Amino acid sequence: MIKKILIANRGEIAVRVIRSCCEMGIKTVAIFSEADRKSLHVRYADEAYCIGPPPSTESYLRIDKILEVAKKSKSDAIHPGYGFLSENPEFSRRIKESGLIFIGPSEFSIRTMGDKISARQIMTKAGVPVVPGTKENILDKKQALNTVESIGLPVMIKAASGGGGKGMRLVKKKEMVWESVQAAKSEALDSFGDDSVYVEKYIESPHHIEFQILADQHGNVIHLFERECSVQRRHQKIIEETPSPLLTDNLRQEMGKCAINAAKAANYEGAGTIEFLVDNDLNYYFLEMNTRLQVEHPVTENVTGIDLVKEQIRIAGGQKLSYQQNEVTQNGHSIEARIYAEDSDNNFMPSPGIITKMTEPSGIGVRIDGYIFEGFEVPVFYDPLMSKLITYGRNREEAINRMKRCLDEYYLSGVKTSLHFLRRIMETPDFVEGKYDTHFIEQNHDFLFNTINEDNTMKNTEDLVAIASLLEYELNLNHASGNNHSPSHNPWKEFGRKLGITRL
Amino acid sequence: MIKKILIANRGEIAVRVIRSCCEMGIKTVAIFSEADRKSLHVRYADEAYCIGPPPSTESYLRIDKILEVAKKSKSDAIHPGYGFLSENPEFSRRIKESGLIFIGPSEFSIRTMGDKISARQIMTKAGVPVVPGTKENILDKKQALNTVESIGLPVMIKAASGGGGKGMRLVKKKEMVWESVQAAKSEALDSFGDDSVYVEKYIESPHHIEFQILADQHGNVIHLFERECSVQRRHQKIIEETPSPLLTDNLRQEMGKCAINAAKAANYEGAGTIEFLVDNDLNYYFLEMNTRLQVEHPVTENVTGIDLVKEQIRIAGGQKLSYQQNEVTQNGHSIEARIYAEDSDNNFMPSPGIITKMTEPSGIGVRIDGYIFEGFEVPVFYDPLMSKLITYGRNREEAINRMKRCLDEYYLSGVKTSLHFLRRIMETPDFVEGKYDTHFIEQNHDFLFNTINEDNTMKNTEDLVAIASLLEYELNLNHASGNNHSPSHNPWKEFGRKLGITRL
Amino acid sequence: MEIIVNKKNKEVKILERQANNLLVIVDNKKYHVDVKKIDKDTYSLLYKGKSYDLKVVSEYDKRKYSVKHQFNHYEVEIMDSVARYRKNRGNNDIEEDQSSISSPMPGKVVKIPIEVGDNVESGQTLIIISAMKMESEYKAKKNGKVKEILTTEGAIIEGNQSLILLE
Amino acid sequence: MEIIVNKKNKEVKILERQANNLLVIVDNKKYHVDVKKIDKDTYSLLYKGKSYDLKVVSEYDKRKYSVKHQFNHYEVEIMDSVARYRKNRGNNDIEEDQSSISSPMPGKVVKIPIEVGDNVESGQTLIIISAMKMESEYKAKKNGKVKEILTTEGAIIEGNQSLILLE
Repeated sequence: MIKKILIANRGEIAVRVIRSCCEMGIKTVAIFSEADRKSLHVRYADEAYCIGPPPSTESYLRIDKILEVAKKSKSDAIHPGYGFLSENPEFSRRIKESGLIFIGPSEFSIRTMGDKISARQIMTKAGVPVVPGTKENILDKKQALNTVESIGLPVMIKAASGGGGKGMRLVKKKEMVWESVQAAKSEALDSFGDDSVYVEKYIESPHHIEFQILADQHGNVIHLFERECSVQRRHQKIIEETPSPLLTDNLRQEMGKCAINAAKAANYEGAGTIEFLVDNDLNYYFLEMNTRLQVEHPVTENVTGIDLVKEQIRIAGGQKLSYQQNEVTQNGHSIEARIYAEDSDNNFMPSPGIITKMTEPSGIGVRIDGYIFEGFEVPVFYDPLMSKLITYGRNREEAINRMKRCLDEYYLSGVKTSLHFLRRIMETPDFVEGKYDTHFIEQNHDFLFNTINEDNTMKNTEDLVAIASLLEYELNLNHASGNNHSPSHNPWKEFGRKLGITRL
Repeated sequence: MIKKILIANRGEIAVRVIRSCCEMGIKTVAIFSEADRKSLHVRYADEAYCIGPPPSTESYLRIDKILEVAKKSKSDAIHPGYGFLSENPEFSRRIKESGLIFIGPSEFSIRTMGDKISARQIMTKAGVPVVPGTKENILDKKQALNTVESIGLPVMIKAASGGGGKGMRLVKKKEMVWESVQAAKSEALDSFGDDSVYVEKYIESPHHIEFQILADQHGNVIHLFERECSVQRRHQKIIEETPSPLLTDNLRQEMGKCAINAAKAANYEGAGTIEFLVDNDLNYYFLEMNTRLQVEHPVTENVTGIDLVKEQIRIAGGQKLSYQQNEVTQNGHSIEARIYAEDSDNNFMPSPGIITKMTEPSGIGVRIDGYIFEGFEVPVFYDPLMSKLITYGRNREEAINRMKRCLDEYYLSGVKTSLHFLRRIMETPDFVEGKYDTHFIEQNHDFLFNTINEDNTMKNTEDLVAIASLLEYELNLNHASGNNHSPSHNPWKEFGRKLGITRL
Repeated sequence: MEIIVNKKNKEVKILERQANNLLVIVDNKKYHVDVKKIDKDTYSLLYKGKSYDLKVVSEYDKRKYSVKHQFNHYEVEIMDSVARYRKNRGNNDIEEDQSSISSPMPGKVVKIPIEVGDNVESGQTLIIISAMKMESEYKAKKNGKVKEILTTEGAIIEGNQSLILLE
Repeated sequence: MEIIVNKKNKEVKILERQANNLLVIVDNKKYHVDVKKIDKDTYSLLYKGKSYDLKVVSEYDKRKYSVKHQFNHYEVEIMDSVARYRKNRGNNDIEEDQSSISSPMPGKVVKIPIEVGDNVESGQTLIIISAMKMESEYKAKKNGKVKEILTTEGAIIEGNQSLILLE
């Protein structure tokens, strides 16, 4: 039995893990960098240890320091959260070598699934469709044409050492193949000093759909259905939902089985996610496996009623899965919106700072996983994710309408946020109709960013905005002039905090 | 189609109704007394009108003023919430007479079910068990003995004009019957000027279990299972849960059918609740019908996934029920804890005041229905209910553990609250084992109120408490001395709100 | 400084302060603590790795604190010179209390069943206050004569306000 | 008072105040409004029965407000004597801006690819700042000579702090 868990993470996911531990009666140990002394995970954990300066390379990524704290605090197990060391095979190995439990898969699984080529091989062997293509370097025109012919147009030429879109060429016509290969090679050489390129099927209108799986140490594997994650900005998900509006029931069953086979092929243990690309014709291809908890796991928890963190801990403790596949059902609909500290209107520029005022939505069908509070300073060193707003509804329409209501209730000042941008997504026709793919944001750019809303009540509202601003301006003037800080000296004392009771 | 709803209520229930209206795209009209200008329902509604001074007799109970606002605002319908006018047959009638829709049952249903004698008659006719007894005045010893014999001991002698426990006598032995009748009569005469008394079966270890029903205008009635509401203080519920730990599946089905029959017998329309007393031998008796939404309705929403306010509105709009009985299932377990502004350690004395600091729990499986915020003054004129904390879990154990975790996260200052008392209930063995009835609080008095917890870490904690208090004392001294309000003049500036970034 | 926590006296002295790191001696025990003030009410303390999130709240008297840790409450009094002086004068707080009737909470005066000049007995109801749909009776704590009535029936009162004075 | 809301000029005058009830004239239109300040950021306005929950936030300049109503934002400037004086002097805010490089957000200086005395062209990158796992390049807004570099590579900077000055 696991009695004490060290959480090797920060932010909302550390708080989320602490909550489930607390509900299981398991003690928690937080680690923190000097930038996170005031963070909620430090305050909510039973124990907390500083492990270094703010940069994560000097703190949250330091395996040695984390193991030292685990030893000192007599922890039984380590939960990695997501990001940081969660997909580091060495971390998994060294934890096991120290005689502790890693709440996650083995070094072997992480390493195998972390390498694109070995992951692709394993999936192919397990009968899971992968994006057609070769990883072989294209050397001449004939090879290029043969390869493209076997894959079928359109294709993408990609630099082997590539990244960030450099050395990539989309080819739609046969006569452009060789020209594009040459251009890609030249760009790849310039950018990476390596002109190797390979060819892959280009998926038009791709949907990013992933399956959650759970695998215990006794060979049992189940899936917990899919999550649709196609709404992305800068290749980062911002809205996720389940069920996917694209999948049919048959496809869902089929892909679920594939996900289970994928996990089995990787000797997987714990919670994991199989990511697929799905095109509009419902062809699906294995993309990659995430060997950890996902940011968007709460939507799955909402529709299945299963606490994934608790299942992770039970599995790591050697228990069998609490559920058989036929006991897991998908009830209702759930959507997650990620609230980032960023300026959505200014190329999603990060906006760290102090939260000066915070009002969070509540009521029916709402869940918030966050770590911020009034007075907290969102640090500049880490991910800008402040909280996740998750709604649940009987159906997709209700979940969307609830999300709108909650985004309207949500208020944060002191940092810029993605709240109004997320609100706009909820009324974008393509989203409302469930007809969207990973090109959603670029294709709906005008609708999303052109938010001037000239209805007939606008004029009144502007005048009232002017009135409220004038009152606030006067209030500030009165505060600034004179050194009396007592509201009773203020002509606007009615606005002050005096006991309402005395005015009645 | 209903397009605009006036909510004839305040507090958390007004906010709750506004939220569902908002999700349905229905405009909302708030009414408020002078004490509620800053209340959340005023701010969240599309429109808001003041209808009078703080006392509810001059505002929330004024049918004339409410109808005037409904007319002025061109509302289609009125939602009464609970309390105030929600079970006033005249209100229902006058709304209909004004050509508006009352979101609730007809005058006839409210009147019939509101009168104990007529409700009892209708239930008996419909085959619903009622507490055995007569409503006839006992005039002589022979009649008394015959009546008691037919009902069976123990019985309760009750004053016909009674209330507040006066003129009541519990009789367990035959030889005490006449003596008790005489004593009750004498007390009743003293208290109410009327010596009429009647005899009713005394239910030992009674459980207060109620069934939620929904009835449309087309004769369809369904039940949404039960709520166990036996944890009460001063005859007011403080914890409710569903499913009830007492009921068996068979009994649940049987009582559900009874509840449906009861609603049909009363020509009921809308959402309603049939309250039963259930004894430890699983005998059940109709107690009364509440012809409105209940405070504790969210636990039902959690396990069925159905938004009861939306269903109320659909029914009032003439739509058929969205669900058939076999589509309504009870998934998981849900518990509600009522957070009152009261001093639980001092006979639950009300504690109105300004909320100076508020931190609400969040994360997996939590719902909060409240209306308070930092800076809000809980008014002295109305009910002390500030918010309802509702947890959901796969099973009862998880829902309880989650409730504990959330009560620990919940923090309010400025008013006294029931939070620590509710927390104590969650670890009371009788509650944890699900073995409790309406005597729970008195029977567990010592455990609930004797909270001195001398574990071995207590001594350290006390010392740390002393240290923190000393620091706060010094901080206050430094603020008080000197007129500098800038933290930079303060020796404890590290504790201030300066940008953390400058210290790194 | 002498500090009383849940009726236990403690001698607390801060020996060193370096940013958030304090060395404090409580009676004979040394504490190295990392202390951070989080918000108006909250102190985060780290002591020997354990994390303590303490809510430190003072109502009227800045010498008295109510501290919450998890679901435990602690009543704290800082015995500074003023507090010690008060204490040495004797517990006249309590005497004052006995001749002044007040309600701990705001509310509305429902009834004042006595008049100025009336002789009242200990336990006799002097005033009935209603708040939040509940009525509370406030009774005389000693025998005496009604000296002054500081409110009227129907009035709205604040908490801890003197309502009736006895001689 | 002249007030600019989303680039539209309005003349706003408060004619009467009685507790929370105001009579205000905006251009030629009269508004009877019930106004209540709820918290630091929030004003609740009732106008002709409609309820407006406005968030009124000022960052640095107490003449400039960002106001949020539902999901709409409004930029407001109060044209008091100081603001008018500034405006009449000409838009030298912008000129100042052009010769001073700053980042709107706090972050860490990754690289400063120029030195004092360098001649730079408009559009040339002067400094790269990293914040929250994203790098941003800040470029010269005019041709000029680097007069002063107020930070160093690796330094942690605050938002809106001058980093590089051009002549």
